[in-house]
Amino acid sequence: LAGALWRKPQEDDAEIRQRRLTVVVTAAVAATAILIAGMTVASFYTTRSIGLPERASITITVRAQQWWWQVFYASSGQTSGFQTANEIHTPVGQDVHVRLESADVIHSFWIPSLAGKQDLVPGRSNSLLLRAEKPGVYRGQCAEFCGLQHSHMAVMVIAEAPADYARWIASQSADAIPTTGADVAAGRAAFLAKPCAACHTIRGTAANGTTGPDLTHVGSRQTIAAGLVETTRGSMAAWIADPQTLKPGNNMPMVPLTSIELQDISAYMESLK
Amino acid sequence: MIRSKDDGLRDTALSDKELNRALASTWSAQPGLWGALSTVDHKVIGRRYIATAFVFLALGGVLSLLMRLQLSQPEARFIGPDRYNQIFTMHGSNMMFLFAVPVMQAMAVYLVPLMVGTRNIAFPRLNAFSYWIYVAGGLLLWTAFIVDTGPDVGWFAYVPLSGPQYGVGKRADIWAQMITFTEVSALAIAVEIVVTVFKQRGPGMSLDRIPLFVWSMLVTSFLIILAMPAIMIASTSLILDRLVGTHFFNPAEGGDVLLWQHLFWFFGHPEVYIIFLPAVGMVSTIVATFTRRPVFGYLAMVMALVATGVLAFGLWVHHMFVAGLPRLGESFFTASSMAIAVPAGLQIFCWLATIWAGKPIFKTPFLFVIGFIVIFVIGGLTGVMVASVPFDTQVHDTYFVVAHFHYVLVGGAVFPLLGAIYYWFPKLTGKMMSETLGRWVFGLIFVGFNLTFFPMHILGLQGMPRRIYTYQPEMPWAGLNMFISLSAIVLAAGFLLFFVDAIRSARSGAVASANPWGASTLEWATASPPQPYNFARPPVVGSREPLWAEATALPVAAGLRVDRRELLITGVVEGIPEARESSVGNSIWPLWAALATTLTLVWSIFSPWAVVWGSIPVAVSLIGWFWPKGVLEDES
Amino acid sequence: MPTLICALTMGMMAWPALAHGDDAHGLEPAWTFDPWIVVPLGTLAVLYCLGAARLARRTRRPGGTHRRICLYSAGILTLAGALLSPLHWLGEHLFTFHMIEHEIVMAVSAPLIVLARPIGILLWGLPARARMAAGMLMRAPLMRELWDRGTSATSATILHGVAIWAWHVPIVFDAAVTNPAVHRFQHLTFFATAILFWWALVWRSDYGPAAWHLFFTMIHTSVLGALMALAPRVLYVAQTQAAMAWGLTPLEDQQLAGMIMWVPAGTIYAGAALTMLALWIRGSSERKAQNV
Amino acid sequence: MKENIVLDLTELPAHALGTASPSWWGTLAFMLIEGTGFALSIVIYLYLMSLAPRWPLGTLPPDLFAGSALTALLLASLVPNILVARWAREQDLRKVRLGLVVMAVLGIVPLILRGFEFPAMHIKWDQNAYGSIVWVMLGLHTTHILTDVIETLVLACLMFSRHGDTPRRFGDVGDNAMYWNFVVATWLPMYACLYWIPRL
Repeated sequence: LAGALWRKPQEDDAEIRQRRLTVVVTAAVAATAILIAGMTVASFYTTRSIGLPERASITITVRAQQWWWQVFYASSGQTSGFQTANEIHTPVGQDVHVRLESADVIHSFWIPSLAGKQDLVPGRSNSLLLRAEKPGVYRGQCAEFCGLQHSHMAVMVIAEAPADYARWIASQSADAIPTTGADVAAGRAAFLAKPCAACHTIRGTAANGTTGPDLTHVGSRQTIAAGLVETTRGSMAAWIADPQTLKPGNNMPMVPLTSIELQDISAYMESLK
Repeated sequence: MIRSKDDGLRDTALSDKELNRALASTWSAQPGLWGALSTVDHKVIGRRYIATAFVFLALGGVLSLLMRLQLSQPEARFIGPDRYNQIFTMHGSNMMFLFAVPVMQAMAVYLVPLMVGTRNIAFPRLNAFSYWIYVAGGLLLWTAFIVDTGPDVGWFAYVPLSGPQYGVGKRADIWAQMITFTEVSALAIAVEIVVTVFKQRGPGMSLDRIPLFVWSMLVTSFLIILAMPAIMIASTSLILDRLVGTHFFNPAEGGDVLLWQHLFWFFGHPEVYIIFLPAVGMVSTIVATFTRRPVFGYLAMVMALVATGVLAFGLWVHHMFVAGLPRLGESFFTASSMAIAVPAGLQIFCWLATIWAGKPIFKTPFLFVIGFIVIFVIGGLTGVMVASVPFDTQVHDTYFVVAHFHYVLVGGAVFPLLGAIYYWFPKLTGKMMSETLGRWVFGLIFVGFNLTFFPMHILGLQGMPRRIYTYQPEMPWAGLNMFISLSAIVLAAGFLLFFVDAIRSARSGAVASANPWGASTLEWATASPPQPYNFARPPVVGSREPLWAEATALPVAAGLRVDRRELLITGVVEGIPEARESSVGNSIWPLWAALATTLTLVWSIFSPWAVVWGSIPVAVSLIGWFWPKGVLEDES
Repeated sequence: MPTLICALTMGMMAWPALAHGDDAHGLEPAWTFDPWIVVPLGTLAVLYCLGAARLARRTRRPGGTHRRICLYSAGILTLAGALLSPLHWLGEHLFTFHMIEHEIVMAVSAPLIVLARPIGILLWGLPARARMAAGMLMRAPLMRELWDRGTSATSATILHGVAIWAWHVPIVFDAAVTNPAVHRFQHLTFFATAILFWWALVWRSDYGPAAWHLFFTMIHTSVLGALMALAPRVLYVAQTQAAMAWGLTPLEDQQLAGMIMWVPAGTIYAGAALTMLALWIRGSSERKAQNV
Repeated sequence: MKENIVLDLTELPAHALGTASPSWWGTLAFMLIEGTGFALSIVIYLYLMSLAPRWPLGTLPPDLFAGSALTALLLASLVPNILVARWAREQDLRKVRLGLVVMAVLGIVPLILRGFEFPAMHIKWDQNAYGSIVWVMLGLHTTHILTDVIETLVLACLMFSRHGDTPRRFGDVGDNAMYWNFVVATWLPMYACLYWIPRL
C-alpha cells in the first residue's frame, strides 16, 4: 500500500488535487469503518455460536494450584465422586461443563485444540464448555503467569469412546488396588512411614494428606508433575529423589530416602493403576 | 532608555547584540556541578531525560537478550525460573515506566516550549523535580534487581501473586513503589505541558495553528492526568494490603482479585496510547518536513488524536476477555476495540495522502517513518484480530500477543522515536548525525525487528504461552525460538550502531545550521542548539507553518524585560497576549525535595510510619522551594 | 459509527428475546397511553404546530425555520417513541429496554429539542393573552435568574449528573418501577435536567468548556454503566424480576442495561464532545481576527 | 533568521492574574488529577459494595454525628473562603491577612473532627475490605485538608512578612482559596457515600 504511493508526483492544479485527496482519504476511512463493522458482526456471531454451557450432562471441577491441576469428578448414580490430577477424561461427542476455580493465584485453563482459554480466579468461579469430536490426547497448559513454575503446568484432556470413559470412571472411583509383590508392598510401607502420606492421599490406605495431588491411581496417568515427564518407574524415581532439580521451586520437598526405599516407592507408585 | 512603570530593562531599549548578552546573563545556569544540579532550563533537563531514558532502553535491551538466550533451546538452564521471572518483569516494567513514557515526555519537555515559541516550560522547578524523582525510581528498581530482589510478578503484577500471601519478600513492594516514582514524575510533566500549551504559546498561535506534535503531547498529557491516578490508587492499595493488612484484593474478606485488573487496565490501556500518540505527532512532523508539505487534513488529524484518547478509556476490558466477565458485554467491547482502528486508519491515510502529494526526500528520519507505517499497519491488523473475543481467547497470553504489542509499541513508537532523534539531533546538540550510518541503523533494525518478532505470531498460533522460562523438547517450538534468538542479535546490532552513531556525532558530527532540514516549525527559528532563553524575542505566529510562510524575516514581539526571566502569557483559544510573566530562576530546592520524597517513599516500603515522619522533610523542602527569595522574578 | 454497530448488536440480541416473549407471556408488547404523558406531549406538539403555522403566516420566510421544525419534530417523535410505544411497555418488563428508553429521552430527544430552540414558536402557539402572560413570566427577574443559573454549564452538568446517579440507587429505581407516579417523576427529572444540560452546552457556553462537560458526563455515566455491567449480583430486584420470561437471567438483564448506558450512550456523548472540540479548534483563528 | 518586530508588549501587565495565570491552570490540573483519584476511590467503594452480600460488611452503618458536623463546618467555611478570594482579587492586604487566619482555624477544626470520624465507622482497616476502603477514603481526604491547612499557614506567614504585598502573593491566595473549594466539593459525594449509602 505504501509502496504504491512512492511515485513521481505529477504537477497539476493544487486545488483539484487537494479535493481529490480528500475524497480518497474519506473513502478509505469509510471503507475501514465498514470493514471494521463487518468484522465486529462476524465476531459477534462467532461468539454466539461458541455459546454457553446449557445442558451439559457432565460437570467437572478443576481447581488450579501452584503448579498443578486438581480435578474433581462428582458422584453419579452408581459411582462415587473422586479426585485426580493433571488429567481429565471426557467422553467423545458430549458437552462437558468444566467449573474453574483456583486455590491460590490466578491461572488460566487452556486446551488449544478444544476451546479458548478461561482464567481460574480465586474467590470466583468460571466455567467453560469442552467438547471433543475425536478420541485422542489433547494437551493444554496454564496460560496466566502464576509464579516460578508457570512453564511446567500442563494438563491432558483424554477424550475416549463413551464405553471406555465409563470404564475409566469406574476404575478411578474405586479405592487403590491392593498391593501385589514384595517391592510394591515395601514401597507402600515406606510411603506410609515417610512424610509422603502427610501431603498425598491414597484412598484405601492411611495416607490422607491434601496438600499434594491425590495419588490413588497415579500409575494410570500418562504423565507426572503436571505434564513434566511420562509416567515410568524411572521418571517416578527421578522425581521423588530430587523434585527441585526437575521443577525448581515447586512445593514438593525432597524426602531423604535410601536407594532401596526409592526403588520400592517408585514401584508402588507405578503399580497404582 | 525607556523604563515603564515596573521599572525594568526592556528589550526595546537594546541592540540585538546587547540584547543577546543581557538575556544570556539572565537565563544561564551557574557553571559547575552546583549549576548542573540547580538548573531549571527545560532544554538541559530535557536532554538529560532523553539520555537517561535511552540508558534504560539499553538496559532493557540487555534483559531481552538474556531472555532470548534462555529461550533459544528447550529446557535450557542458563537462567533459572526465579531470575527469569525477575528479568521479564524488569524488562516490561523498565520499558514501559522507565523508557517509553518518560522518553516521550522528555522529547516534549525539550521540544514543546520551543515549538510554541516560549522561553521555558511552565513550572520549571517542578520539571527539575520530576527528573530527579524519575531517576530515583529507576535507581530503586535496578538496585533491587542487582541485589536479587527485583520484582518477579510481571509488569502487570496481578494479585494475589503479588499480594501479601504469595509475593514474599519486598519484591512486589519495590515494583509498586517504582510505579509511584514514575507516576509522580509523569503527572508533573503532564501538568507542565498542559499549562505550557494553554498559556505560553506565541502570540497568534490559535488552537488551529498548534503544531501537530504539540497537539499530540497535549492529548497525551490529558490521558496521563486521567489514567495515571488509577495505577497510583492501585499500587497504593497493593502496598497497603502488603504492609498494613488491608483487604482490597482479598476475596476472603470482601475484596476482589479482579478489582486489581480493572484498575490496572483502566490505566494500562490508555498507557499504550500515551506511548503511541506522541509518536503520531513525531511522524506528522517528519512527514511534513520531508515532503515539503503541510500534513493533509490538519483538523482530521487533531480529531483523530482526541478520538483515540477518548476511546482509550473504553477499551480496558479487552485485556480481561478470559477473566470471566459477563459474556453479554463482550460484543460491545469488541466493537469499541475495533472502532479504534478508524481514527488510526484516518491518520495513516492522511500521511499517505501527504506523501502522495509531496516530493518525499529519503533522509534517515523519513526512512524510519516508512518503517513505522509498514510495521504499525501489521500491528494494527493483529490488533483488530485480538479485539475479537473468539480469536482472543485462543491467542491471549501467547506469543501472538507478544508479537502484536511489539509491533505496535516498537513499530508504533520506537521507530518514530528513532526517526525523531535523527530529526531533532541537530537541534539537541548542534551536530548532525551520520546519514550513512543512519541508513545502516535503519536497515539493521527494520530487518532485525521483523525477523525477531514476525515468527512470534506463528509461535503464538502454535500455542506457546507467554512468560514461560522454558518449554519442553516435545513441543514444536524449538526451531523458531532459535531463529528468533539469532535474529535478536541483528536487532541488537542495529541499536548498538545507533548508540555509536549518536555518541560519535554528538562529539564530532558535522555542525548543524539553525534549520538544516528546511522545516516549518518554530524550534528551527532559533540557533542549534538554542540559547538558554530560546528566543531573543517571542515569535508572532500567523499560520500553521510559520517558517514556510515567512521566508525572509521572522515576525516577533518586543517589550519584554531582560533583567529578569520574563516570558509571555497568551489566551487559551486565540493566543492573544495577556500578560508578561516571570519564570522562576535556578534552584537547588527541587533536588532536596526529590531526595526527601525518595527517602519517604523508599522507607515506606518497610514501615507505614515513614509517611508520617517523612512528610516533615518533604514539607520543609517544599516550603524552601516556594518561599520568596527577594529576587526580581518574585516581584510583579 | 460505533453507535450503529451497537444498535445492530442490540437489535440482534433483542430479537430472540422478543420472539420468545410473545408466546411465553401471551401478552403483546403494546402502546401505552398514560394520560400523564400523552397530554403534555400532545400539548407540546399541538402548540408547536399552531405556533409554526401562525409564524409562517406572519413572516413568509420559512427558510431558516425548516431545519428547526425538523429537529423539533424528530425530538418530539423520539420522545413519544420512547414513552408511548411498545418500548415503554418493554421497559416496564426488562431493564435493558428501560435503559434504552431513558437514553433516548436524555441523549437523543433532549438534544434534538434543544437544537430546535422551540420556545419562541411554542409561545406563538399560545392564545394571545396566555402568550403575553407567559412572556411576562419568562422576563420576570426571578425566572431569568433561575434559568441563567440552571443553564450555566457547570451547574447543569452537575444537576443532570446528580439526577442520573440518584435515580440509579437501586431502591429508588425499584420504587420508580413499582409506582407509576414515581416513574413519571423519574422520566420528568431525566428529561428536564437533560434539557437544561444540553441547552447550557449548546447555547450557553463556549465550545471548549462544552466539550469538557460532555466528556465529563461521558465518563461518569460510563462508570455508572460499568458498575451495573460488572456487578456479579442483581442490584435492581424489582426491575429485573420479569427478565426470565424473556430468555435472560435477571443478572444478564442488568448487565445488558449497564452496557447500554456504558457503550452506546457513552458514544453519543463522546461524539458530541468531539464535535464541540472540532468547532472550537476550527473557529479559533477566525475568532482572533474578530477580536483583534 | 532576521527578526521583524510586529507587536509591542510594553503595556502588558507584569503579572498574569486569575484565570490568565499559569499557576491558576496548574492548580486546576492538579485538582483534576486528585479529583480523578477521589472519583476512583468512590468507584472502588461502590464496586466492592456491588460484590458484597450485605453492606456495610460485618458492621453497623457509621455514626452520623462527627461526619455531619464536619460537613456542616466545611460548607460554612466556604463563606469566609469566598470572601478571602474576593479580598485577594481586590488586593486588600489587611482583610486577606484576617481571612487567612480565619481559614487556618477553619482548616484545623475539621482535622480534629476527622479524628472522631474514624472510630465512628465501627471498623478497622484490617478487618475487611469495607474497613479498608472507608479508611482509605477518609485518609485520602484528610491528607488534602492537611496539605491545604499547611499551605494556608505558610501563606498567612508570607502575608505577614515583607513578601506579602504583591499581586503574585494575592494570586497565590486566590489559588489556595480555589483549592479549598475543591477540598470541600470533593467531600460532599464522599460524605454521601460513606454515611448515607450504608443506610439505604
